[in-house]
Amino acid sequence: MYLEKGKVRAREERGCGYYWLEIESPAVAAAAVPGQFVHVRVGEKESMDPLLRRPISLARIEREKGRIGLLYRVVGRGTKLLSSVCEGAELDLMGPLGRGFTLVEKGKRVAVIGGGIGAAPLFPLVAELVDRGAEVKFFLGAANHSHLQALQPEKMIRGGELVLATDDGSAGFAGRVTDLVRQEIGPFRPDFFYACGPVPMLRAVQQLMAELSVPGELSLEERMGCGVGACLACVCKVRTAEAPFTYRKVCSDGPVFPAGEVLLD
Amino acid sequence: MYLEKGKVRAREERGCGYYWLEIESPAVAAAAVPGQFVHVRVGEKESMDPLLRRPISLARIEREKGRIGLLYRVVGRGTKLLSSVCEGAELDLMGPLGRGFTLVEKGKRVAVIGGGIGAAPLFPLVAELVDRGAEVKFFLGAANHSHLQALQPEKMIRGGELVLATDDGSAGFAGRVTDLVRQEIGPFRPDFFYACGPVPMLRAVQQLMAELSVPGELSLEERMGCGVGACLACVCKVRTAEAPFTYRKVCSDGPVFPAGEVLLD
Amino acid sequence: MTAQVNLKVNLGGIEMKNPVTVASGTFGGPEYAPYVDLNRLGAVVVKGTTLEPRQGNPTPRIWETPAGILNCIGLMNPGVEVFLHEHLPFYRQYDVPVIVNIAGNTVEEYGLLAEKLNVEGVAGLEVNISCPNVKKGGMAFGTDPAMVREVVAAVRAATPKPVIVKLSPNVTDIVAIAEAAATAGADALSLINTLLGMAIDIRTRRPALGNVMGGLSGPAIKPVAVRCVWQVAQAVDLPIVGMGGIMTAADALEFILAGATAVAVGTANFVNPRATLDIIEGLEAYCREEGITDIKELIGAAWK
Amino acid sequence: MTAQVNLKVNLGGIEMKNPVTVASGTFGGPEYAPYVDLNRLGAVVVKGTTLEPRQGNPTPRIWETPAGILNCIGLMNPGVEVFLHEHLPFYRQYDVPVIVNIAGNTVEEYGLLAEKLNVEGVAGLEVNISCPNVKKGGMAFGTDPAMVREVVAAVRAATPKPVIVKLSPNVTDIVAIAEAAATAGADALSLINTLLGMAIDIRTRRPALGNVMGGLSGPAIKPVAVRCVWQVAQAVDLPIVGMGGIMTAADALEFILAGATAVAVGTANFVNPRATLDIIEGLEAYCREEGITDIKELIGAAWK
Ligand SMILES: Cc1cc2nc3c(=O)[nH]c(=O)nc-3n(C[C@H](O)[C@H](O)[C@H](O)COP(=O)(O)OP(=O)(O)OC[C@H]3O[C@@H](n4cnc5c(N)ncnc54)[C@H](O)[C@@H]3O)c2cc1C
Ligand SMILES: Cc1cc2nc3c(=O)[nH]c(=O)nc-3n(C[C@H](O)[C@H](O)[C@H](O)COP(=O)(O)OP(=O)(O)OC[C@H]3O[C@@H](n4cnc5c(N)ncnc54)[C@H](O)[C@@H]3O)c2cc1C
Ligand SMILES: Cc1cc2nc3c(=O)[nH]c(=O)nc-3n(C[C@H](O)[C@H](O)[C@H](O)COP(=O)(O)O)c2cc1C
Ligand SMILES: Cc1cc2nc3c(=O)[nH]c(=O)nc-3n(C[C@H](O)[C@H](O)[C@H](O)COP(=O)(O)O)c2cc1C
Ligand code: FES
Ligand code: FES
Repeated sequence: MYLEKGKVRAREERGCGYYWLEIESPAVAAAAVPGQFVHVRVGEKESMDPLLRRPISLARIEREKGRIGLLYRVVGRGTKLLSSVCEGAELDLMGPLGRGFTLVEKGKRVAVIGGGIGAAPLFPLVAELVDRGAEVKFFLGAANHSHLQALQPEKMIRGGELVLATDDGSAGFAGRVTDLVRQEIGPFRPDFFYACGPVPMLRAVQQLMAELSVPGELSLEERMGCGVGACLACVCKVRTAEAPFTYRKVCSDGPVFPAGEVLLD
Repeated sequence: MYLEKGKVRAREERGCGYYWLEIESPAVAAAAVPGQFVHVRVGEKESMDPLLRRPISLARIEREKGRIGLLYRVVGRGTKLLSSVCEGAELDLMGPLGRGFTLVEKGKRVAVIGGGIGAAPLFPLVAELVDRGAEVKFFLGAANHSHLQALQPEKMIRGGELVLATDDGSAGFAGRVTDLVRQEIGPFRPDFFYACGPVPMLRAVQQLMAELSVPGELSLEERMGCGVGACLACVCKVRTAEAPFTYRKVCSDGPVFPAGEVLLD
Repeated sequence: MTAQVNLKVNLGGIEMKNPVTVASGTFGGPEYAPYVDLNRLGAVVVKGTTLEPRQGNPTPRIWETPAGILNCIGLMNPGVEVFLHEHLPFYRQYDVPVIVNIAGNTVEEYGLLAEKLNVEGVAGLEVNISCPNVKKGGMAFGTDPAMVREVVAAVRAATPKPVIVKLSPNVTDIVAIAEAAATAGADALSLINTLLGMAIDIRTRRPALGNVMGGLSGPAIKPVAVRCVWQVAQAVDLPIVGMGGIMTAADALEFILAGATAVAVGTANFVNPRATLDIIEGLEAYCREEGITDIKELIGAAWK
Repeated sequence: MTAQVNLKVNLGGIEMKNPVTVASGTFGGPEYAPYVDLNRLGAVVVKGTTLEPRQGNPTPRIWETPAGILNCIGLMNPGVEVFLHEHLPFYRQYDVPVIVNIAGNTVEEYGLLAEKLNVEGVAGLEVNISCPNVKKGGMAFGTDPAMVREVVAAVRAATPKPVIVKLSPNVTDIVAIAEAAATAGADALSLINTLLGMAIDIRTRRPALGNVMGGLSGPAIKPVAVRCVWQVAQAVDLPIVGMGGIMTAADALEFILAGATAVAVGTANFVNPRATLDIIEGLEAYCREEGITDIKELIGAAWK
């Protein structure tokens, strides 16, 4: 875990409020695994407003080049400020943070399921899985064709099979990505799955995979303070034997959790 | 008094922490007189830190071109943020604010006395006085040669006689500007004077001119909230008949006050 | 065609055309007229007025803090007589309720002020028992329920006009203070006044403000202010003017949802002289987008 | 050759190599070890510890506000036994005083906690009578001088170790509370805990935090914190740990000049994990530039 000034090497406006940043951050890149994130300071260095860092997943990990990629969507002040950084600017990063995805062994069949901007941490995961010789099917859903285009899935992954869905049917399968998964999952018979996206999507995936007894992992989001496990702000509920539930920290116990343990309410 | 988005048309780093901005701000420029100021929002538009606007004098007024010039020195966060604006950027300005200098009639002899960045509001004053046919002698003091160069007095005024002093003697008269004035004022015998600069300088000028019975005006600074006379934060002491002193507002009763009225403590 | 949004509210007898007013001491009178048409405001609240003229505190009177400001103006004002004869005529040109903020050194002075201000053109009184910047009276009146009752009763007895009591957040239990004001006959409450704070100038190693301590206002205090409104609105059945760090319509909505009937814009005027108007327009836009036809539906909606 | 600056301070019996520690609940234990060498800190204060394990409050537990954050963690902790057996050994590897922040539901629980923590490796106790985020006890203990005396006396009787009492700013008169703690045998005071605040999410029209109200921390509250330290330091003859919005060495100096012997860094850790070290270095640099050889010269220098 490093505190690093990352240099912005490329910046791309992707439409629909999506942005892509390529950042030179050798220490973070060298240590990172898919599913981890960086905690990014936004805004003027000396300004106390906004105050907190923003967690953003690693959407690309290039260890040799010492670069990472961030793909994000403007939803509020912090992401808006982040969208206005220029090439050459320095970003104050902490990372890589959190527990990433558990990588399956060579030869396994895996379903990777992403919804919208939730695809971000799945891109380097697919890359890594393909490199390891897994058979990857990447189900990706978005609101519509423009949103899909903003994610640029074809460009972001090399290898693996990509299957697309849009809520409004403007590209790929017409309907929710979980419906697409339900339809295709039978013949594919995955050994493992990974999912990231909005909570309703995660809930649907969790239930479907439980029905099919396919193990897997979910990547969660929570509002964060420290990002390192110190403040206890970012908890999620997980099942335990003793209590109805116990809290675990998304930033340091996660953001990736075994799908069977997580309680999504 | 307008609320205007001024467009930065030129930006110059002058050395010693001095900066020059030329701003397209037609409404402000059209209404402005020398001695007035603009109240400038610094920092990110939506950021609440820093919060307050910063008062900066009009160091140039170009009514026909619809432009104003600001000359300022970086002393804290606000001026630092202001120093990093780019050409083409928009500045959120309120102005022109305050009561400017009283302009003497044609043919009068006037001494204009500035110390350091206090010269800023005196530049357009000298221009206006010269245009009106006054005989202007501009005494300008600074810490040293580099500071003088940063002010670029030769470039900033057209007409009038410029007499320079530096504290360390690296250019012009060696010593404080008030000592220079004291030395030269006898033969010049001004009808009126104007001064702007640090308080100790203003105090010395005030005393000297009182001795010589030369009337004049001082431009003051105080920490400001509103800049328009509403919050009562920016008061200075002036003499009154009834009480030992009374408070007047620098932002709206000033920043320019008759030298004989001001109590500098 | 979009439906009209009704922004009208009634503040303890004062009819406001919209819920937006200004915080005492932050708006002056004619000073913001070049930026804001006073007729568009729900009401105007004037600077704290005392029986005799006051000079206020020595400078510096203002100090910037993270997302806030400290001030120690100290109720500088020309006194009630000058207000009545020189300032009130200015406001009479406008069609906007004028609320006069009053501060006394003694209980009697509050009563006297209320009497003197029982004139046409004054829509109501805001009783300032929460000023942290004066030696006599000021905040002391607002931190003890018994004193609050005394002051409010004195004003109540002296005027038929709506009485709004302005509360200090510098107390252990703001609900107890609010209840005391209600018992003594307040028609409305306004909250919050500034938080007691201070800063030290590390260059001089001395207090930054001329009066050592000062009142903290601005966005920094918004969470404390929203909490106070939330607590008082649920406990006391009086309309509330919420204030403390309101910069935008979103901020104003937090206060309304917490239970405020009206909101006052203070420090924001210094930053954005058009803040009041931007907020009025923003409230209307929010209602329109959310399909709300009467802003009163939103008052206290976060707990109702 | 520049003279050495002596940064050592003594906090009611706890020797600190410099005045900089961390605020309870904001530093965890091993979590910041990759960024900060714990041996460089003046002391470490651990998260609020209770007799039994606590789950804490529902989410969201944190909400950003202007220059501040609201939190409602609610004293989530594994309980004192787990602390003693699993966490304390971690700290024993370091050469840094460990101060344990304790919170009880009853006066007796405070005493019991103090007893259990009377072990090697614990340098002192910080008695939290000011947590705004728990139902039982918490802030209630810290707002009434009589209760403060009871709690502090119970802890005092149960331990020979230095007792630091952590005060709440949510009171009318913090000096009275501080005096009560001093009378009951406190060795030092720490102030301030968070301000009681809240926020409303205008999209959902509901309170933003899972527990409705929360504690406000960060730069926003610094002026209130400095004021509290200023007031208490002049009235009570006990060393003070100042905290509330300290982000930089300049902020830390404000507290020291106001009268704090030590300072604690809280929310700043989340923003800049190296904040503590930057502050230690900055304090040393300031002293050097100002020709100060012992930082103790600066304690309370703004009023001495
Ligand atoms: C582990 C993790 C990885 C993430 N990866 C990505 C990514 O790769 N791309 C991307 O676009 N977004 C990602 N997010 C979501 C991203 O952090 C939020 O969109 C962002 O923090 C919003 O900040 P804002 O200032 O624009 O919004 P605001 O709503 O103004 O933020 C206010 C506060 O709420 C927090 N917040 C708001 N939304 C979220 C959220 N969904 N999750 C957590 N905190 C939130 C902010 O961090 C901030 O503290 C990730 C979140 C987590 C927890
Ligand atoms: C009428 C007037 C005209 C001015 N004209 C000029 C000019 O033309 N060029 C120039 O360089 N400076 C000018 N100043 C001073 C300038 O306003 C301050 O240098 C600036 O506000 C400092 O802001 P900061 O954030 O950099 O410093 P900080 O010290 O971080 O500011 C903190 C706060 O103190 C206030 N403050 C600090 N110094 C001063 C000061 N000297 N006067 C008033 N407020 C202050 C700031 O406005 C801010 O609110 C003028 C001041 C006044 C009152
Ligand atoms: C410069 C200044 C002067 C003030 N004067 C008064 C006053 O005279 N009477 C009063 O009741 N409140 C006064 N206040 C408090 C405000 O009316 C308001 O309660 C407080 O500033 C919180 O609102 P804000 O954060 O929007 O500014 C003053 C505040 C400021 C900043
Ligand atoms: C996330 C969080 C958790 C906290 N937990 C505790 C705690 O367990 N015990 C306690 O006494 N104070 C706790 N506090 C209060 C801090 O110790 C400190 O008093 C307060 O945050 C002000 O300092 P700051 O502004 O530097 O954060 C907590 C604060 C935060 C932000
Ligand atoms: S964000 Fe602090 S514990 Fe997870
Ligand atoms: S700055 Fe508000 S009155 Fe002058």
